[in-house]
Amino acid sequence: MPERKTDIGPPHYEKFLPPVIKKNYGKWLYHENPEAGVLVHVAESGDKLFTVRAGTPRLLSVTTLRAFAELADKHCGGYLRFTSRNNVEFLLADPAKIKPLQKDLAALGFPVGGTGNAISSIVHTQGWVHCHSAASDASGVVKALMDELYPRFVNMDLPAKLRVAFACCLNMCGAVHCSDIAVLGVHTRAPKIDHKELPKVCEVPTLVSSCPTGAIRPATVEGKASVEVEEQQCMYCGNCYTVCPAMKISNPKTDGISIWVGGKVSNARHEPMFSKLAIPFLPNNPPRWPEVVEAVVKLVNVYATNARKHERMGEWIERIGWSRFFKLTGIPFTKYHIDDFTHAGETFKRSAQLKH
Amino acid sequence: MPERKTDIGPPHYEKFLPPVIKKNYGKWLYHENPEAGVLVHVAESGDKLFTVRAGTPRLLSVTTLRAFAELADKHCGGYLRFTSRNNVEFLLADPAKIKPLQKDLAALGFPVGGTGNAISSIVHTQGWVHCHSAASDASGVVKALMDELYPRFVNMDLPAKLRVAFACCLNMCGAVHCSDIAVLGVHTRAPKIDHKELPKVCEVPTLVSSCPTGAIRPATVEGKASVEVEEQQCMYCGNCYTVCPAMKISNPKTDGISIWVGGKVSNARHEPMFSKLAIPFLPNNPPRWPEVVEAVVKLVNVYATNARKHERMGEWIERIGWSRFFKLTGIPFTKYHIDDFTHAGETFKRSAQLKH
Amino acid sequence: MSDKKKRATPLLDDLEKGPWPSFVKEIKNEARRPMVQDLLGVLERSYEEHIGHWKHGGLVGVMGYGGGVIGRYSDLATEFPDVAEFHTCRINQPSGWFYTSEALRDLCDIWDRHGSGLTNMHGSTGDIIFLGAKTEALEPIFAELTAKGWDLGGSGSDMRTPSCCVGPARCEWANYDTLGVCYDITQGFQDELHRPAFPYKFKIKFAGCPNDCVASVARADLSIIGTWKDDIRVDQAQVREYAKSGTDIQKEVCDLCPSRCMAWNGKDLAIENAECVKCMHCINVLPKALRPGKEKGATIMIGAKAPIIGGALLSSVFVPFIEMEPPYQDLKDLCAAIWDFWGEHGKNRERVGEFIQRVGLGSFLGQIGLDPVPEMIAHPRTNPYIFFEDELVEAATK
Amino acid sequence: MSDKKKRATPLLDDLEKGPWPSFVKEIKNEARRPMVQDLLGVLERSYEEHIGHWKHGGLVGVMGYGGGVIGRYSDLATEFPDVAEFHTCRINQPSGWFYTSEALRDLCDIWDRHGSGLTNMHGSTGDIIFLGAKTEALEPIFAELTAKGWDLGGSGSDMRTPSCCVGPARCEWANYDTLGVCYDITQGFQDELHRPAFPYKFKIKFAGCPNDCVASVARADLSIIGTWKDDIRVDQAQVREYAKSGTDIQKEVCDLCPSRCMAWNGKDLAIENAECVKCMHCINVLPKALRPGKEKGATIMIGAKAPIIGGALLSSVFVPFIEMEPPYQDLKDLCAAIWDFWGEHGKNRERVGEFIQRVGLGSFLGQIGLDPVPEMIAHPRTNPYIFFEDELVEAATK
Ligand code: SRM
Ligand code: SRM
Ligand code: SRM
Ligand code: SRM
Ligand code: SF4
Ligand code: SF4
Ligand code: SF4
Ligand code: SF4
Ligand code: SF4
Ligand code: SF4
Ligand code: SF4
Ligand code: SF4
Repeated sequence: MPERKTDIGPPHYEKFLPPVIKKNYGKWLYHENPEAGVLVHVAESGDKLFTVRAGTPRLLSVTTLRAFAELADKHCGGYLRFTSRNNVEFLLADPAKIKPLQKDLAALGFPVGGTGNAISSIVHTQGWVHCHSAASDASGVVKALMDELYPRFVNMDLPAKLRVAFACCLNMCGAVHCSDIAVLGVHTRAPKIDHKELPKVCEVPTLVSSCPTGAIRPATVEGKASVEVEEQQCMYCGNCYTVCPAMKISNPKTDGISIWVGGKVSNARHEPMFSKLAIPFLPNNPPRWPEVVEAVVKLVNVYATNARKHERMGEWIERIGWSRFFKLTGIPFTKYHIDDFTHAGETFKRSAQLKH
Repeated sequence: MPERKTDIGPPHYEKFLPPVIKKNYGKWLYHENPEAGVLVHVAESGDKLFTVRAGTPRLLSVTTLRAFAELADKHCGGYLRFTSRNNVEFLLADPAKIKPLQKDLAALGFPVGGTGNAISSIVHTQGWVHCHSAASDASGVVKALMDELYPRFVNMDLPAKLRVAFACCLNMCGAVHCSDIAVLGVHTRAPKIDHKELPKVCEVPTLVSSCPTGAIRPATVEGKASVEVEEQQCMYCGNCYTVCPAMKISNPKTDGISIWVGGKVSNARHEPMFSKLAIPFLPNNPPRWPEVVEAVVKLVNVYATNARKHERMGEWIERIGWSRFFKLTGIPFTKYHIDDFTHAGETFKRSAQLKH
Repeated sequence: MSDKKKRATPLLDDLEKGPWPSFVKEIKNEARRPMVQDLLGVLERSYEEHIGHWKHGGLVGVMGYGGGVIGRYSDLATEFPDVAEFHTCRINQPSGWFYTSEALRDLCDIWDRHGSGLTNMHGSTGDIIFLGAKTEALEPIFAELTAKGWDLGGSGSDMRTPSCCVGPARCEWANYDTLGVCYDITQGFQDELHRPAFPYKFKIKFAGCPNDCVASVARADLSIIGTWKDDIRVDQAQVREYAKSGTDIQKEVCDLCPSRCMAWNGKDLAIENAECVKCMHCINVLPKALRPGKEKGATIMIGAKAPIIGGALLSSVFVPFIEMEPPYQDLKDLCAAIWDFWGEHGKNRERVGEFIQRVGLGSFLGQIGLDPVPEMIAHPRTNPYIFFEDELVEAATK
Repeated sequence: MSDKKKRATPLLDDLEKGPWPSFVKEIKNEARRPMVQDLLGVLERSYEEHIGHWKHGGLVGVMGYGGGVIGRYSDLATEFPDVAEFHTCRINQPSGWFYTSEALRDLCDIWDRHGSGLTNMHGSTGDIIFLGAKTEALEPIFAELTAKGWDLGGSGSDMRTPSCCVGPARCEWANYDTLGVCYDITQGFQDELHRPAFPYKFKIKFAGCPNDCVASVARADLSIIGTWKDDIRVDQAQVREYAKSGTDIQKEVCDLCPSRCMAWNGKDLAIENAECVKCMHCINVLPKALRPGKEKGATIMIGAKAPIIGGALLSSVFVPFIEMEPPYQDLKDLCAAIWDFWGEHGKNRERVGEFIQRVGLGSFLGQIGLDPVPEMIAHPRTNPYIFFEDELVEAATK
């Protein structure tokens, strides 16, 4: 075993940059997107960098990573990167290598696309593969969705970029809270308290203060210091479980999925926006989650046919108004859509400007 | 003394409507505003109603009311009304009477105007004339302001309507919270508690719950149930005084006036908006409040020279942005302008869309 | 009393100067009265000291009423005995603030005989304000008022005096009879107006169109704002007239339309009415050419109030569109339903707008018996803190 | 172990079908390992039962570090002993997620020897995720990683692994060296990264321009977003090219400009740069014709986070414009100042964005030593609840 080093940080990125990037670093002039999944960046020097982007399931085996490494060696001197949405990008100096690379990727089963006005890979989280708070699986829902949304990945036929994200609980790893379409696992029942376990593994004060709605109160159960939950006040966020494993929040019958729309993070045109509730609850129906897939595909299609060019989902909805949105999508509007948390009043319509 | 009647409600308005209105009630076609203070309403029947509007101090003596009655008899069959901004309106059937009426009003000292893109009368409150919570006088500040803004009342040379309102304390009678320019009396010191009086005249629980910031706590003073105020938490709203006279909030040295801008209530173009803080504090300087008058006149002039046609104060500021507003007006931006109450976070700039 | 006459008021006197009509002159108009002399004295003192000299004291009023009178007492009673008591009477104004000279004189005569002779025309809620009466004068004033057909307005935790814009009496844009319904509601709820039984005050204001000339969206717990459903009526010839006489239709009208649903080709003004949000702007700029549609009614909004305690509120959409025809039964039933639920569960001094935020608009609607519709919100919730109910989950999972 | 091989996973198998690459195939790629066999078993069980089977247990990690490893344990350990421990290692990715095939193979070799062979490329904070290690494997993994020049990333209440967009490496719109500063900050704050000492996690993300390709405004406590001060560089000839080849400059560019500061006359595109809010839209649509200006830098925003507890937050403007040149001292000083104040007064599990709202942005700025500027707010306060300080009042009244 080599001698122990610490605090060395990551390797310097320069070691991993292809020569064409090293040479033109910070001196790029413009780019083009000739076909889905292919980007051409032209430098002030006239040099060109050709990027081929392929979708991945993000959960990758070393077997596949080695296959990527081989493709990189074969087509672009071993240089590749991953994107902030977990796609893989091969960085080519020679345009002649684009087609062969595309063929090899197709053979391996990795679709080229995700650029321009497309649906790129779904940013997602761990789910049943690795997390304890998950109200649903992540990889499975994403796979089921992308199998149907596949044409939107390998084409660029949408009005604008459409970002889909998935998180398996309200912690929202993956920040689904600002996505064009967000798919969010939700618990819908108050936590079950394990009064035996609790005193051993949890601090009551921390636990009590972890509840956004103050639903948790200290209580003595069978002589032991524990807590009780005012179920009326619980909205199932699971934060108590995050800080205390004895507050089991998952429930196979009542956990499910909610759908949110209209968020964005870029500053282009419209300021960044949060996603808003579209569908409060759909069932967990593995392995294919048909209800969720159907709902998302419907949303994508209604958007694709109605939005104007360059209009993100949220910009489109803002223009037509929410009542029109619910009509067009056929989603029923319910009391669940009306905010009742801290800043609820800020979401009420405080003007007579209405379409009748 | 006549026998006692109750619950009869107000007289029926029809008794007070001139014939031309009775005849064309609900059948008006359009209106014109040929000169400041004069409105012509044309009915589908072709009939015309001529309105002459004059400004008043709102605080009116019966002597003056009788003078108005006389003018009404002399020029328009005794028919007149008051507006929602406390102007008086004479309702003429005969346009020939307009000039003579204007002359008589001028003689009496009541300016004709307030219509169209003008500054109409200042909606205001009681102040030192009649209220206990007043941090400033109302009528005096309004008189001092209107003496200077007079040309804006008798002309129609502004980009749009400009509504000015005054309230003498945070209760905001007169709803200054949605005015183009709002002048608001403010207390700036915590209430002085009269521990002798308090137990007699106030209920401690009501008093404690009256405080928006929870600065008031029950306390026993000299054996009597009273309260104490955590001065750090007090922002001088005076609500405790409203519910309990023993919490004296007024202070001759430190009471003063704040200025707010950009509110509106109409739905025209932009949805209704609250007024926002422009100047946190100006001194009480009777009888003419020169600092307040100067500040308001400056705001009006900067708006008048910079806003586009039909743009209300708040719409103009929204277009140019707040940093430009503070530059143009020369008002210093301070930490006091940054919200720190319940929904403060909603007022932060959560986008990189900035002018540099 | 003679010494009073002599009291100098240099600070106030300065406010007699200047082009704007002077409230000081108005006060002095009635200065023959000792009470008004003392008012001038107290006020001058306030101008000297930068502080008010009024205090609230025990409840005062007229027999059988809980509202309509605001008790005021001077804290300098020994020095100014004639304003020791200086109460306000709120008198319910006629709809639209219309008067005849005769009616005005009746009011003046009564106030001459029993009070300071000073008024506010009008108070911000809309009442006629008689400013400065002694306690003993209240009953006589009330008797003489009612004899002449007048009654007191609201104060305290009651339905406050409703008010309305001039509407159909003089405005071509009125989408319903603001004066009529204002009178009808006022008469229909006399008990709620005179005998405070609510958690806090409840104000109703009627505006005939979205211009909202009574500022109802900012100042009323219930804001009734006229609007229409169908197409804006356009007289293209008149539009061209406006264009000829200098109105830049594109810039001044089309570009300022919040829903950008208008197009001007130099000849005709096209409106995509389905997108129109009834803001009134185009109609305001082209009154001779454009008119609201013919399917008229109102939007009912709820909850406006001043800042204290939780911060100011504007009313929010409650009923997107309602027809406003006599006897206005739907509106009356709605008021009753609101007052029942709020009356029972509202805290002391909790306005209905604050109450709705506390219990949640969703459950409030349920209690009132209204269905939630997207028009009520600017946008759906962004936070995932949803109180799921079993029905929803079971329906989806079975 | 042979019996494991035989365990059927019909539900998961269904997810091997379809055009999108399958995570199940990926898992099965490593199924020669007992650990991965058990993972398939546990996961299939979750698919049958609709519930996860992982629990958090005691802290695990490598010597001297508080972060970088997430402990996971199966609640079906007896049935699936090989995933009784199934921890995650977070490995600090290289700036911009650039690799060579060689570097990638190094990582694979290490993970092959010591873990499940399953990874996430990448985790949503940006780390390389090694998914599924036993406790005893952690030290060897760490030793081999560091030997090859790699180190762990953050977890827990520490500075989380910073990440950045591809920036100047491949993007013409980068207004500063996102990769450079990301590396520099990561190296400069190794202690803050590896040894949790904050009230809660603190994330930093670097985006080269307002397109924000790392979603920093939504996902980072400190969001550094590139921007510029001077005029957008315009190549009018290229604009005309776009127009020729079918781009509707008026509709697609001018009309969508949030500040409406562009005018197109069919020949030239005029920009009122003083009004431009640097949103990037026009540049995005016309990349060959338009470029950001030359006075480059960044806007620093603060406070983004997920919903729990008070609701999600987007970052808000903290420093409207700052130059971003090595050694980035201003930025480092700012981080230190924030960590000091928040570190001392922040509650346990209180993110800096929540902290700022609790103490008030005004006073937070005072503590950090920044002056308040209007750029930090959407609009000034609307509520009159001002905490006046004596200086202000005295200055005005004397
Ligand atoms: C590679 C990547 C950065 C990285 O370091 O990995 C990247 C690269 C580019 N982005 Fe991005 N963006 C990347 C994630 C993002 C994100 C973050 C995210 O999705 O989580 C955003 C914010 C999305 C949002 O607002 O919700 C993002 C918003 C944009 C935008 C603004 C789009 C809009 O109109 O709102 C542009 C401009 C455009 O597309 O016209 C843009 C433009 C670009 C350009 C054209 C920049 C350039 O000149 O090279 C690059 C190719 C875009 C493309 O895919 O067509 N990029 N871009 C990321 C690729 C993700 C992927 O694999 O699909
Ligand atoms: C008489 C009065 C109603 C009443 O029952 O008393 C009234 C009457 C008219 N208003 Fe008003 N408004 C009256 C108070 C208001 C208010 C309430 C207030 O100021 O407290 C508003 C809301 C102001 C705000 O948004 O803050 C108001 C917002 C409007 C608007 C919208 C202006 C805008 O662009 O935002 C119009 C349309 C216009 O002026 O083009 C309008 C238009 C009109 C018209 C032209 C309607 C008509 O066709 O007759 C009337 C003459 C307007 C004028 O003065 O030039 N009226 N108007 C009120 C006169 C007050 C005064 O003495 O000055
Ligand atoms: C007379 C009047 C001001 C004026 O000069 O016009 C007035 C005067 C008082 N108001 Fe008001 N309010 C008056 C219209 C308003 C308005 C405007 C409106 O009604 O359109 C508002 C803001 C809208 C609203 O209701 O929120 C208003 C919001 C308040 C508040 C704060 C209520 C709240 O929920 O925040 C208080 C405090 C209270 O009720 O204890 C208040 C309390 C008071 C009291 C009774 C002070 C007190 O606590 O005893 C004042 C008596 C003054 C006096 O000495 O006569 N007044 N008050 C207005 C009533 C005249 C009338 O009946 O026509
Ligand atoms: C692995 C990862 C999801 C993924 O599959 O990519 C992840 C996984 C977990 N996150 Fe996360 N978070 C991950 C990125 C995020 C993000 C997105 C980001 O960083 O851009 C967020 C939203 C942004 C933010 O920070 O607010 C996020 C918000 C949370 C929260 C809520 C924090 C909050 O203030 O609201 C928690 C709860 C907590 O910290 O206790 C959390 C907690 C967790 C825990 C540690 C669950 C727990 O309480 O122990 C998860 C461990 C899962 C597992 O079994 O391995 N995770 N987490 C991401 C980290 C990988 C990496 O290092 O690259
Ligand atoms: S979103 Fe929730 S369940 Fe999913 S990985 Fe994050 S913490 Fe775990
Ligand atoms: S799930 Fe959330 S709301 Fe319910 S008790 Fe736990 S912390 Fe409180
Ligand atoms: S604003 Fe305040 S001081 Fe003025 S009248 Fe109303 S309650 Fe009295
Ligand atoms: S003035 Fe307002 S903040 Fe201060 S103690 Fe009284 S109620 Fe509380
Ligand atoms: S609110 Fe509308 S209807 Fe009423 S007066 Fe104003 S413009 Fe006319
Ligand atoms: S009323 Fe307003 S929204 Fe409707 S067309 Fe006219 S300007 Fe546009
Ligand atoms: S954020 Fe800007 S600079 Fe960075 S990759 Fe995206 S577009 Fe390029
Ligand atoms: S960057 Fe955005 S704001 Fe600036 S000119 Fe272009 S589109 Fe307009």
